[in-house]
Amino acid sequence: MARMSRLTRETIDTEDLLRRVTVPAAGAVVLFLGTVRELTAGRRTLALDYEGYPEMAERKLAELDAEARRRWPLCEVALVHRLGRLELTAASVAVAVSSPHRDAAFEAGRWLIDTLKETVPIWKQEHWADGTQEWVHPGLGAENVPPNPSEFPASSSGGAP
Amino acid sequence: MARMSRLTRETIDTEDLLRRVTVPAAGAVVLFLGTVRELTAGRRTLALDYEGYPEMAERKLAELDAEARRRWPLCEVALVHRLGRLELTAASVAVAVSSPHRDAAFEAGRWLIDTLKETVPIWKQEHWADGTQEWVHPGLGAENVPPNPSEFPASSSGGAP
Amino acid sequence: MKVRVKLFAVAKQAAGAEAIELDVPADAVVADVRTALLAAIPALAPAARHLMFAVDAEYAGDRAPVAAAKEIACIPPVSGG
Amino acid sequence: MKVRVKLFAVAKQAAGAEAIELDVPADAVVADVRTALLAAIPALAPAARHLMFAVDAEYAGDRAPVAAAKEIACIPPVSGG
Repeated sequence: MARMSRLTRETIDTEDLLRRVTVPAAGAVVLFLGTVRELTAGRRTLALDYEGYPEMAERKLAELDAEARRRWPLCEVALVHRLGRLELTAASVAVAVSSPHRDAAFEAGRWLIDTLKETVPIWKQEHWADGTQEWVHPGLGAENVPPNPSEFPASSSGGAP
Repeated sequence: MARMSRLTRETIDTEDLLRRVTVPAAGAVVLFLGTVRELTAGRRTLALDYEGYPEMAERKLAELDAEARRRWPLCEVALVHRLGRLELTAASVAVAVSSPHRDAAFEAGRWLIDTLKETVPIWKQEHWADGTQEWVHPGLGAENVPPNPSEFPASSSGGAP
Repeated sequence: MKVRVKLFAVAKQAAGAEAIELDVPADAVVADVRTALLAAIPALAPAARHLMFAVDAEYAGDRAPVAAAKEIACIPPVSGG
Repeated sequence: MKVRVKLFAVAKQAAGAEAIELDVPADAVVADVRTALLAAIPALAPAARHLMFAVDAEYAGDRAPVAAAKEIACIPPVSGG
């Protein structure tokens, strides 16, 4: 069977993920999808660009899979993160878990997406409707982020400092 | 749009449910599936038969949908329960919710399946691998359940009391 | 008066029918329907305190009147999901 | 010795490159790599205490040696999901 925790540049195939985790031992399946949302704190998103450190990200996904199986009595786990340009409503990440009972499936699913978001080396760049772009780095206030040349098209194209 | 909370006798179309709840305002989608599990307390299941009180069950599903939207900032909710004969790994119930953020999606998804299982008038009958059948009624110990004629094929066909 | 009570799952199985006609007083409430049902289907007695009822497709307490009901149903403990 | 550090997201943007070569002492640890990186890309200074590092695709603390590393990467706060 193909690895069930991986990166992809294609649309995430949720039917395939559900099929992989739905096994006779399972009575509960939880699928979480992170999707590209239009509004963040009142600002309008056109698209997101996801960049990853692939070797490390896939290793981290495999570690999360293994750790979740240690913590909960899971049947199957599948983690997929998409990279590249994503339009509104596209899924950037999918967490699918199955377990004999739903307590474990919900808890593991929640833990997996929370921990994935904290530890897996993937970054998103906002493409705002106002034409600016911005790398998202939680914990870095705007004052801590180096200016993004693309936010100042006039000055970068005009050569001003 | 078709009603998103309903009963069905067909295979639950999870792609359709995900498509319905994945909207631009959402950043998080949670799908829960209850699936037919092979083993329960060491006994082997061949299949389940789900029976419902359709008018009341669909009303209850609509009430759950409305109550979840009151309790959490949800974008969309879809609840589907299947009736009839289900083989191993088939989904008997699907709960799909979307929300701008994942806290609400996970909490609402969990509350919806918990409350659905407590309140919606649907019953399952176990078809055990040993050839017996048994209606499942939580809280009714075996001593409180009237004998099932199908569990005693010899006596019922033989006319004994 | 006569009332017709829909039956499901173990209640349907015990009665061998999808519904049952019961005689109840003209001012009957749900509790009277339960009493009449248990009298008609003694096999249900051990499950008696777990049986709920619905009047017009909504859960109804023991004191809910049934004379105006279009539909009455016996709801044993549910096991959907 | 020279080390090559992979850059991502805001670090890549600030450097204008996907990797950077840095001069560090022969017994350098991750902390030395951070110091050299900030010297080479002053625009990253405000983010300095938020930058993590990976050695051979695994998070590495400030005291981890880098001489034997096959790959070093600067990991700004992640935002996948």
